[in-house]
Formats: sequence, C-alpha cells, structure tokens
Amino acid sequence: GGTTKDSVGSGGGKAASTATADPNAPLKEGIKLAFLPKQINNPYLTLVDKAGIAAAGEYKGEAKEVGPSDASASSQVSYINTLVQQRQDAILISANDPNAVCGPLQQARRRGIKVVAYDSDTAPQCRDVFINQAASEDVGRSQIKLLAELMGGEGEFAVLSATANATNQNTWIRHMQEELKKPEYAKMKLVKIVYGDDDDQKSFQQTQGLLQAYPNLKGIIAPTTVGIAAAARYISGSKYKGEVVVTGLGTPNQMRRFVKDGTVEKFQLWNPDDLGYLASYAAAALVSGQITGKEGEILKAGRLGERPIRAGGEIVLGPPFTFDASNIDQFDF
Amino acid sequence: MTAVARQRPTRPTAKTGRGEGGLIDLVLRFRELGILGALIVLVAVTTAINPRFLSAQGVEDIFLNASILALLAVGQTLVVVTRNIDLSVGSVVGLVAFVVGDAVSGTQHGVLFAVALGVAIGAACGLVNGLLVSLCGVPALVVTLGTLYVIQGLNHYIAHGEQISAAEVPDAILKLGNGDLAGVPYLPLISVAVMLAVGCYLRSYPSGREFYAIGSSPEAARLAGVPIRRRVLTAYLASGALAGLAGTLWLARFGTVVADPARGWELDVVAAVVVGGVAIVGGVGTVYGAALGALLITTIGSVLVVLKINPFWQEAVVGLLLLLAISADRLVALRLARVLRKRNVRHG
Amino acid sequence: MAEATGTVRGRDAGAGRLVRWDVVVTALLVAVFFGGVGISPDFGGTDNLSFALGDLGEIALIALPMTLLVVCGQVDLSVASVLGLAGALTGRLWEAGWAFEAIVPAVLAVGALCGLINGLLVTRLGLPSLAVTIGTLSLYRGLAYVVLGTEAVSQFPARYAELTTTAVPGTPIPYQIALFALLAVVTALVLHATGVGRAMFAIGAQEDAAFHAGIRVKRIKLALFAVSGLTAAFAGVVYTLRYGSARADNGMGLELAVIAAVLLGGVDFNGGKGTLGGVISGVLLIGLLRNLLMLNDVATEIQSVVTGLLLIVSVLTPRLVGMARERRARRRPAAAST
Amino acid sequence: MNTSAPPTPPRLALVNVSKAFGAVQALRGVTIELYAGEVHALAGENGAGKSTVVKTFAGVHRPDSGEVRLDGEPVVFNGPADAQAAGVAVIYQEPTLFPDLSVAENIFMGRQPRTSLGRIDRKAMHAAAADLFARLGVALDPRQPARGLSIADQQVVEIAKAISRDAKVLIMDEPTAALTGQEVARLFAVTRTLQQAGCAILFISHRLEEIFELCQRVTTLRDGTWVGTEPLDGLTADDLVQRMVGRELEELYPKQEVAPGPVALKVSRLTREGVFTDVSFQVRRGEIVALAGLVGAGRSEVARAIFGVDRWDAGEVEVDGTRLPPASPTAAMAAGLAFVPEDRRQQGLVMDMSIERNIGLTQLRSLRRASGPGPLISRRVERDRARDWALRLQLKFSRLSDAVGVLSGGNQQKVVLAKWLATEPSVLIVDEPTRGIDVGTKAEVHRLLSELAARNMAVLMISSDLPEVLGMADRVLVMHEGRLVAEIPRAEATEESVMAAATGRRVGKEAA
Ligand SMILES: Nc1ncnc2c1ncn2[C@@H]1O[C@H](COP(=O)(O)OP(=O)(O)OP(=O)(O)O)[C@@H](O)[C@H]1O
Ligand SMILES: Nc1ncnc2c1ncn2[C@@H]1O[C@H](COP(=O)(O)OP(=O)(O)OP(=O)(O)O)[C@@H](O)[C@H]1O
Ligand SMILES: [Mg+2]
Ligand SMILES: [Mg+2]
Repeated sequence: GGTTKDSVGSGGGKAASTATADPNAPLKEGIKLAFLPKQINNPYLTLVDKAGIAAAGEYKGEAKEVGPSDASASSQVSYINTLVQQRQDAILISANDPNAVCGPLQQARRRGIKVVAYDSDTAPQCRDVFINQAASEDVGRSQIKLLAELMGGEGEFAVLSATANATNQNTWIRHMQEELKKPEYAKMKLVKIVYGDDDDQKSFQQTQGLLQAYPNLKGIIAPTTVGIAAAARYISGSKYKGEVVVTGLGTPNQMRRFVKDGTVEKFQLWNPDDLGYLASYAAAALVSGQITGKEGEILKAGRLGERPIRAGGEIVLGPPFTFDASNIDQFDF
Repeated sequence: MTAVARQRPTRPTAKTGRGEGGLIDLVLRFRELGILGALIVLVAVTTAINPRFLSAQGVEDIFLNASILALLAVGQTLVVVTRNIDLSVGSVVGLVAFVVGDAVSGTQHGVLFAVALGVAIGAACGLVNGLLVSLCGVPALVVTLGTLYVIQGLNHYIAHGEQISAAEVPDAILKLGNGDLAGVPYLPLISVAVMLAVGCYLRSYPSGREFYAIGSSPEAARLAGVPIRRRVLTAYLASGALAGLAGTLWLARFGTVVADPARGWELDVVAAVVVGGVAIVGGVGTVYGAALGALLITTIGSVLVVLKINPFWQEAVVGLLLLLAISADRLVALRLARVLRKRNVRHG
Repeated sequence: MAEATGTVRGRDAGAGRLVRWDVVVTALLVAVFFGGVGISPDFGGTDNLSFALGDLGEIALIALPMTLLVVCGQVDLSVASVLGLAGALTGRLWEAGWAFEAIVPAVLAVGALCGLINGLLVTRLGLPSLAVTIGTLSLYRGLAYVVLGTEAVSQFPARYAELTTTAVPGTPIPYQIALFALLAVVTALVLHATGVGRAMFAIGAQEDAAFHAGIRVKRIKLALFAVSGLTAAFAGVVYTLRYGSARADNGMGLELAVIAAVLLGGVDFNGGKGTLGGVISGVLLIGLLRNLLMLNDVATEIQSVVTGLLLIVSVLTPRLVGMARERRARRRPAAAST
Repeated sequence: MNTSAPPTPPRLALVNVSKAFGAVQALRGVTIELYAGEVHALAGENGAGKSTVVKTFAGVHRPDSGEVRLDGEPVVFNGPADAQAAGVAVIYQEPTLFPDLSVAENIFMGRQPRTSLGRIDRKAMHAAAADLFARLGVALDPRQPARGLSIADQQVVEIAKAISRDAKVLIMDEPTAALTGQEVARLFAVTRTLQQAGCAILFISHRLEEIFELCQRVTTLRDGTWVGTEPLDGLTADDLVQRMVGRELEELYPKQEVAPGPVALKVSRLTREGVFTDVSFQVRRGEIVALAGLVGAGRSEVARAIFGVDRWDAGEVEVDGTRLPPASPTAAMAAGLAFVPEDRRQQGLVMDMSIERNIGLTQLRSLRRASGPGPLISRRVERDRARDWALRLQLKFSRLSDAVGVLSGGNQQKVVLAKWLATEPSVLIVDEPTRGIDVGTKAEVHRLLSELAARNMAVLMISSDLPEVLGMADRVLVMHEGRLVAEIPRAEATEESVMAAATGRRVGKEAA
C-alpha cells in the first residue's frame, strides 16, 4: 500500500495524544468494549464484530455489539451516548457519517473512553485510531486494474455504489477516477455512477436500468457487498451474461454461485475476521496504554503480528485479496 | 294533504347521451383508464427516446419488478376499501422472505412447501391485525403501525445479522422467481391470476360487495346486518396471506435476503393503491386500479434510469410524477363533474 | 379523514370518560420514569436525561403541528423530507459562504413553501393529504439530494451548534426542549382554548358542517400545512447543528416516529379528537423508554417490538376496559330484573 | 273495531322494556304490540323514545330489562342481522345509505339476485330496483350512486329497501319527513297493500293527519314512558296532542303582523348553470318569505348559493346594501346572514362534538370578545351562552357536554337553530326548519320565527310543508325547474295557487 493522503486531512488537533505510550505495558484484563457497527444486521459487519468479540476473549476483555437497525448517523449518536453512560472503556465504531458522530465521540474521549474507528472512518480528530481494511487508494486503483484486465482494457463501464453519502464508497470512487486518467486506460470510459443504497432490490433494478440505458456497457464495478451480489444476480439471469463484466467487493459465500456459473470472474475483499481482530486489539492496546495513536507507534496484534500506526492514526490491515474460481472454496464467510 | 304535492321533473340521468356522453361515462365509471393512459404515455415517450425500453428483456423486467408490489397492492385494496389500512405488509414480506429462506436453505424443499409456509406466516400476521382491528375495534392505523414495529423487530431478532444467500436456496424455488411459462415469467402470471380472482370476487359476489359497503358507511353497514367483523377480519387475513405470498416470491426472485428487505414498502404500497384510484377513506376503487398503480410506480422507477436522469433527481421526479398522476386524475374528475352539471341545462 | 359519516360514537365517549387514552399514556410515562430510576441508577442522572430529551427535540417539535393537522383529519408525511431538505440547504448555503444568520430565515422560508405546496394540493384540488404527502415525501427528499448530492457539510459555527447540544444552565433540559415546552404551551392554548382550536376539531370531525358554520376550512388547513413545513425546516436546522453534519439523508424515516408519537398520545387519526397533553406524554414516553432499554443493553430489535406493543396496548387498554364495563352494565339491570 | 286485541299473538312486541343511555332513561317499561294486518302508530314528542323503540325492534339496541317477543315467543336480537332474519324490515329515521354504491346495490345489499354461478345478476338487480321505484312512483336510476341524492330521494331508497324485503314486520321511523304529495300517497298505497298481505306495520310521523289517514291504533310515549295504546277511531288530533304533550297546545301558526322595513336581502339575476337560472327577489326586514316548489326545483340550491357554500356563475347578492363576494360563508355571516341547512347530520351539526361546542361554533369571534381580553375563549362564557339558548328553545338534554349525536332528531334540529340564532343575524335563511320536529316544538319554532321577524329580522324560509308555508309566509316565491316562476302575496296564497305555479301552470302573479 502507498500513502493514504485522502483519509488523513492535515492530522489536525489530536485531543488524546498528549499521553505517552508504554509499549511494554501489559494488556489489562476485564476491559469493557463495545462494537457499534453501521447497523446491526449488516452481514459483513456482523462477521467483523463477531471476530472482534472473540478476540476480546483472548485478553479476557468483555466485548459486546450494540447498534441501530437502520444505517443512520443519528441512531448511532444515541448509542454513543448510552455507551458513555455505561462507562465503557472503549468504543469501536464503523461510522455512518464522519462528522455527525463526532461531538458525542469527543465527549466520550474527554471522559477517558478510547475510540477506535474501523471499516468507515470518522473525522480524524474524533477517534484515537482508524483500522483501515485496505488503504483507500489501493482499493480504488486495484478495482480499476482488475476491471481493465477483465474487459480487455477498453469499453464503457459503470459504478454501482451503495448510498450516495457513504464516505468510503466516495473515496474509492474518487481514486478510481484518478487511476482512470492514466494513459493505459484511455479506451475505458466511466459512463455512470448509480446508487443502490445497499438495498438488494434497488441495486438489482439499477443494474437493470443501466443495461437498458447504455447498450454498449461492458462492465460494472460494485464496490459494495450488497451491490455486487445484486448486479451479478441480474446479469446471471439475463441475456447479458458473458457479455458484461461484473466485479467489485463481495464476500465469497455470496459470490460463490456467480463465480461458479461464470457471471463473475474475479472480485476482491479483505478478511473481515482479521479486521475485527485487529480493531479489538487496537482498542485493548489503547486502554492499556500500549499505544496512544501517534504515528510511528507499533500495535502488537496477537496472531496478526505487529502493525505500525501510520500518519493520521491509521492502521492498515493489508491489501485487498482477489478471489476467483481457483481459490474461492477455501473461504467461508 | 298538508304537504305540497310534488312531481319529480324527469331528470337527465347520466345515461342519456351516447357519443360524447358515452365517453364521459366510460371515464367516470372506469377511473382506471386514466392511470392506464398515464402509463401508456410514459411508456410511449420513453420508448421514443430509447427503443430498447420496450425490448423483450425490458418489458419482462418491468413486469417482474411490478409483480410483488402489485400483489401487495391487491391485498391492501381489500383492506383500504373497508376504510382500514395495513401498514405492516412491508415488514411481513421481510419476515416471510427471511423465515422461509431460512427454512428452505440447504434443503430440497419444493415450491409448494415454501408458498404454504409463507402464506401461513403472512396469514398469521394478518389474523393478529384483523382480530385487533375488527374484534377490539381499535384504529387500524395505530394497530398496524404497531405490528409493523413488532414484526420488524421479530425479523431482526430472527435474522440477527445473518443473511440468506441464493446459493443455499433450492433451485426449484429460485426457478419460481426467475423461470417462465411459455416465455411469460411466473411472477406476473401469479399476480395477474390473484388480481383477477380478487377483482372478480369483489365485483360479482354479494360478500365481496359488502367490503365496499363497510368502507362506504360503517354505520349503514351495521344497520344493514353486514357481518362487519368477519369481513374486516377476512380483508386483513387476505392482505396478510398475500404479503406472505409476496414474501415467498421475493425470496424466489432475489435469492439473497437480508433482514427486513422490504423496509419502507408500506408507503409504496399505499402510494400504489392511492394512485390506482382506491379512496383512502374507503368504499371506492378496484384491485385492477391498484395493480395498475403498482405498475405505474415501478415503471416510473425504471424509466428514470433508462432516460439517464441524474440519480440525484430520481427520487424527486418519482415524487413529482406521483403528484402529477393523482392531480391529473382529480382535475379530470372535477372537470367532468362540471361538464355533467352544465349538460343538465341543455337537456332540462 | 376527508369525509365524516356522522356516526354517533356516543357510547364510546361514555365508556372512555373515565379511562382516557391520553391518561393511560401519561400514567405509563410516570411508571416508566420511576421504574427506570429504580432499575438503572444512570437513567435519572442529569447527563442521561439531558441526552434522552435532546434526542427527542426534532420529533417533539414536529409533533406539535402534526397534532393540529391530525386533529383536522389531515396528515403530513413529508415532514422528515422537509427536515432533510432544510439540512441540505443549510449545508449548501453554508458552504457557499452565507452567514448563518441569513441561512436560517432562508431555510425556514423554503420549509414554509414546501408546506404551502402540500396545503395547496390538499385544499385547491381536494386531494387526500395522505396521498399528497406520500408524493412530496419523495419529492422533497429528492430535492435534498439534488441540493447537496453525496456531500456532507460540517463545521457549523460552534455558537449555534452548542445551543443544540447543551442544556439550559442549572437544568437537564436542552435548549431545544425548552423551546419545545414553550411552543407546546402555546399550541395547547391554541388547540384547546381558542376559536381556531374549536374550528380545528370541527373540521376534523365533520368538515362539511364546519364549512357551513362559516369556518374558513381551507385557510386553516393551508396555514397548518405551512406551519408544519416551517417547523420541520426549523427541526432540520436543529438536527443539522446537533449532529454537526448536513446531509441529504438527515432524518430519513422520522415521519413514522412522529406519527407514532402523535397516535400514542391518543389523537384520533380520523380527526376531531385528541389532546396535546396526550401527545407530549406520547413523545416523552417513546423517548424515555427507548433510552431506558438502550441503557440496559436491550437489543434494537426488542426496542422496536416494545414500541410496537406500546402503541397497540395504549389503544387497546381503554377499549378493553370500555368493553368490559359495557358488558357489566348490561348484566346488572338484567340481573336485577330476574 | 274495538280495543280488544285479535286472538292470535302479536307478530312482534316489546313487553315492559326499559333502556337507558348513561344517565338518560330513554324507555321506562314500554309495552307495544304489532299485529299482522294492522298499521300501528307511535306518537310522542321529540326525544320521547320513538326511535329507541324502533332500534330495539331492529336489534340495534338490547333492552336493559323487559323482552322482545316474536309471535309470542321471547327472542333476543343480537344485532340488526338477527332482526332481519326474523323478518323485520326497518326504515330508520336518518337515511343510512352507502354513498359510494349504486342505488340498486343499496337496496339489495346482502340479498342480491344471483346467477346460477352464485355471481350477482346485475341486470336482474337493476330491473328489480326499477320495479320498486315504479311502485313508489319515482323516477330514480338504479345505477346512479347514492352520493348526491337529496334527502327525499335517500328516503325513497330507504323505503324501497324496506319494502323489497317482503317482511313480516315493517317499521318506519318518520319515513315521510322529507317526502310530500305524490310520494307520500304512493307510500301509503304500498303500505296498505303490505298490510292487506298480512304485514305488521309500525308507523311514526310528526304529521298527525298522516297518522289518522293510515293507522288503526296508536301508542303514545311521553318522556320514555308508555301513556296508552288505543284505536284511532274516535280520537281527535287534539286528544292525541294532549296525550303526547300533556297540555293544551297553543296556536300552530302564530303569525304576527309586521310592517315590512327596508330591504335586507337582495338577490339579482343569480344563476348557477345547470341548477337554477336568473333568480331575483328581495326580502325586507320583518318579513317572512317562503320559497316553495317541487323536489329538485332548486330551492335549496339557491339558498346554498346565497350563503356562499356553492359558487354561483352569475348575478349578485346584497345583504343590507353590501355586496357579498361569491362562495364565502364567512363573508356572508359577517354581513349578517345565517343559514340553517337542510341536512343537519352532514352540514348542520358536528355529530361527535358537544352541544355547547356546536352552538358556539358559529360565534367563535364573539365568544372570544365576550371572554375578556386576549385570544382565549372562556369555557364558562361558552357554556352560559349555550345554556341560555338551550333553555330558550326548550332543548331536552342531560349535559351540555354530551355529543349532539345522542340527541333525538328534533332536539338536534333545535341545536342547529340555536347555533344560528345565537349569531343574531339580520337575515335568516332556514331550509326545512321543522323537518322531524314534533308538533309542540314546531309551534315553538314558528313562534320563534314570527318573533324574530317582528324584531326586524328578514326570514327566508324553504319548506315543503304547505300549511307551514301558508301559515307563516308574508309572501310565497315559487320555483319551478330552476326558475322563479311566481310571487304570491299572503292574501292570494292558497294550496291551489302555489301548487299551480310549482307544477308550471302559472297562476300567480308572474315574477319580475
Ligand atoms: N345512543 C344514544 N346515546 C345516548 N342517548 C341517546 C341515544 N339514543 C337516544 N338517546 C336519548 O334517548 C332519548 C330518546 O331518543 P329517541 O331518538 O328515541 O327520540 P324520538 O322519540 O325518536 O325523538 P324524535 O321525534 O326527535 O326523533 C333522547 O333523550 C335521546 O337523547
Ligand atoms: N336535474 C337533476 N338531476 C339530478 N339531480 C338533481 C337534479 N336537480 C336537482 N337534483 C338534486 O336533487 C336535490 C334537490 O335539489 P334542490 O335541493 O335544489 O331541490 P329543493 O327544491 O330544495 O328540494 P328539496 O325539497 O329536496 O330540498 C339536490 O340534491 C340536487 O342535487
Ligand atoms: Mg326519532
Ligand atoms: Mg331542499
């Protein structure tokens, strides 16, 4: 992974970085931490959180998952407030909106609660560290590379995104557009970005509409697990199968059928278990004083080994992994 | 006699004229024609701009998309006609899609099992609504908003972050959602069959007319000895059962189901019914209109994508077209009423 | 709604005299409050109450004009979309460098205009408000996306933002709730003690009769829709400041929460019946109960079930008590005669 | 015939029935027996309990004590369906139609003729409805929706519905209140046919001559108690009134002679296309002007347009010299106009609202002013004013906070009058002011109208009750098919002259 200039801003005022880290401090026992996903019934985030809760068992912490049933920032705020009242030691959040959750998170930090963002970042000044599943730039650029490879380097394509406001989606799309400026992609054209709102049915319908509106469409990138499944399902049952390339970010269980029937050749993702595991350890390390979130500190993350804290308090899990017919059966999530 | 003897001037009834009058009567009697007209205009304009819209695949897609909404609209019509409302249908669809999906995942259960299970769950939800509304006489809107929340919660509780994935759903069931009979997909076939059956029942059977009687005037219905409770209960049962069927079809069509997939659909269904000319105050409207309303709303959604309307504008345009549809319908009605009144002068 | 039947609901009124819906809800509210303090020590704390109340601000504010509308037999489902549009506009104008003091009146004017459009469609064309506002629900939310797209604007002036996140000094009452309390008193007086209030009940119960009594039915409805839009826009500004983030999807789905609160408060959706006190109890009950459940780690799905059951129970209780009493009343004279 | 009852048990009977609504004791130990082949009258003042008797027969109410007997056997009707199954057909006092359904469907709801497949045979149904209308001598289209029917036509549909049942017992609660002439005659003819066929019939009317014409025996109620049952032979109208009211009655049409003052209401060339054309007239202060005509002649429509509830297409209306804007009841009221509409259930009253609120609804502004400074209305002021008017009109009620819907029909009418008189108008338009009002109250209303006119109010009265028109009016305006065809001064107004004009044979002085 390269540098991640987008997600960092200027680094700004970091509230909690006055303390100094003691890399050798032992992990405390009985740490109370809470995972706050975008919404509780997001299957992907459920996997992440489960792994995180399991990891807490390794260092004898008490972890739980709470969260709203709708992916809105306002419901997350209510939960943050409640977690503060419950005096948790750390809050791990996948933010629905980088700024809307900021105020309450800062209040939490003022009361000594550590905040770890994972999956979807908050504004940098509102959390101690951000566990990035893959550097955003990597995701954006590698998706274009993958698509170029599958489309043979030329033709029209479209992006099927989640909600129009999703921070990570928009960042990835921006990096895709930058990557496209390179001369080797001169014959590829991004004709349209549509939003399926992470709603299976809507994504399905959007795919359908795209194919009617753009007769020459040769490819679709859906950098969201809901979107890619819906797009693949539509294509697999229509006459466009084999003509239109679908790729993006998806989970192997969802995509297995489409990889096997040839609708989708390759797609990417990272391991959600590792993401949860890493976040959980980061929270514990923060609470125990092993790290403070400053650039250059090293997080010791159990079985995942050591990860450096990059600029802006970011910890990167690793580059996205590409799934295809040859390896998909080795995964079950 | 004390009273003034009165003779009734022979009134020009709405049936007198043919020609112009005949057309007016036709439009007045079959309000569904207006929606059909709007639909035809919409499709014609879109096709003129993008001929692929009317390709076999395009038409098939629209009908497939509209089927489930139409099914729900048919059920909702039964309820709305009795001056009630069922806001819980969206959550019932979600619950059924998930629970049935869960039950058939990894098994070799057939279509019959899935449909029976789905309809049973839906009917059970409808029964609860119906009993509360008809037996206890509590306001339908409050009850069904309440059951919406309850069923939604149940659905999330059962799902608990899991999802049903298409890979595990038996092929037989997926075929129901994506297969076809002589080129016509099953889904619209099912919806049309249900619509015709319910439409015929409501129009041509005495007990069917009683649904309209109840909605038109509950007080009069009571005095006329109409079994109000039984009919209202039936309406909710039917709406629930159809929502259950729709839930099963959802599973069959999409394969992948997360918790509460049809969240927010209650408003779409009500919109379809209202656009279809079913009076929200009861007593008026047909299932054909409601189904057409569902088709219109779905078509608007597809048209916008096909016409490459900026996605940011899409939702706004959907709303605008909805308003246009109901306003136009209303303006035509007002105009016709004026024409009819003035026509009295010429005849009288 | 549009048409009253003139059905005599006299007997219901008789049965309900002692067990009124809004009284049931108020009693539940008191029970939940003291029960909550008993169960969980944090619940009654100043901080927590302040959060819980502050969280309710927008719903509470919008519930006021919504109560009046529902009493008139109307409903405005577009409020959450107007709230979103107001937020989006606030964000767009702030980004464009407008002074915040200029943004607020502009946004409020747009909100009132949105309400006016609802009102005109309802009064001029005689369309059912449920249908109209389902349409504008899409329209206004769509416009919010048109205005702000995918952006999220933040960094609003702290001076104003603080007003929405802090409490009136010395109390656990956030400023927006203090404002709500003030407006609630005014609204209650208007509804229950002025001529316009009387007119609203008449419109809701039997619009034709109200019209024949010389009441300006259309004007009142139109004004109420405009006020509803205005209030929703104001709530949109509060929402934006409170979360420090202007987004097109702000407050998605809030309309059902508002309606639930109003219905829970005992306002008859057919119009012509209800009290503002009941609605205030309803709003507080939903908010405090949710907070209590959250504090005790009750899962969201259960919270949703509880909200639903609460709605059902609150309408069922007076009804069942009434039915039981009726049955008893029928048995008594019969027994006496034998 | 003498008082001894026929030997067979009565078809349907109430024995010692009591019924209370909350604090109101509507019936106290009432016994009434309906025999086959007899038309039985039920008489009593407004609120005496007649409709309660009807509803008890119909299975709508269950007696608190006492019992209902069918052919001598006690029965319990658990709702209207039971009573219908037992062969009881009922015409309720207030028409209860399904506005969205066709007239034919209204008549045959639940008993539609069917084809062999069990489907509704619409053709047969419409034919049967047309048949019924022919029997009743009215020209209604069976296909037409019930919405928009005049009160009279609604009543006709109700009658058709009841007689189509071939019932063993027919109960009619003021079926003629909105009817006159031809329709009443036809109704009576049909009733007699049913009677001869062995039907037991209960008939209620406030028009005593109808009772004498049609019925054989009469039961009188006073305040929910049974006063007596006796044959009508040998009874005089005064006797009947004496039993109902418990006192002698004053003069029925207490017309006071007044010298007409300045013009208060001036209507010029008023036209609403398709409804009425070119209507011009004036009403002076102190005058009572009646507007007469046949059903559908457009009288109510003219009144509605003047008051502004309907829009007019041409012409103008002046009240005390001020021109009224079109279609604004509020402006009309501000100019001093008051309008008692024909349909009190839909237009006159808010049924679910309390008596006091209904009375106050027309004077919200003056109530506010009377409540002292500030925008609030004092409940005490509101209640005092309501009580004042309730007493002046001798309203029968238990609490002012009760919903008007629970009042008897006549008492509801009084509330409508109270609500408008309380506005102290200079011009009062009353549409069928005494429909469904008992003789005692009718005299009361007439005295009131007279008094108001004497106190310089201009009154425009629409009435289908010809004696009322002749007794009360200073001038009679007659409408025919949407046009004003005659203006007949009091001296020349007779049954013949008014009828002649109303049917289009112009006898009276031509209108301008
Ligand atoms: N549903 C009800 N609830 C309460 N009181 C009622 C109800 N129905 C009737 N009453 C009361 O019972 C009494 C008898 O009313 P009823 O309608 O039987 O009178 P009526 O003789 O038919 O009068 P009218 O000639 O005016 O029609 C009245 O005092 C009335 O207010
Ligand atoms: N030509 C017509 N065709 C259909 N309906 C008509 C016609 N003329 C009048 N009506 C209806 O008949 C009803 C009676 O009309 P209107 O009120 O003008 O008559 P009226 O003289 O006041 O008689 P009423 O004694 O019924 O009050 C009205 O509701 C009107 O809609
Ligand atoms: Mg009566
Ligand atoms: Mg009339």
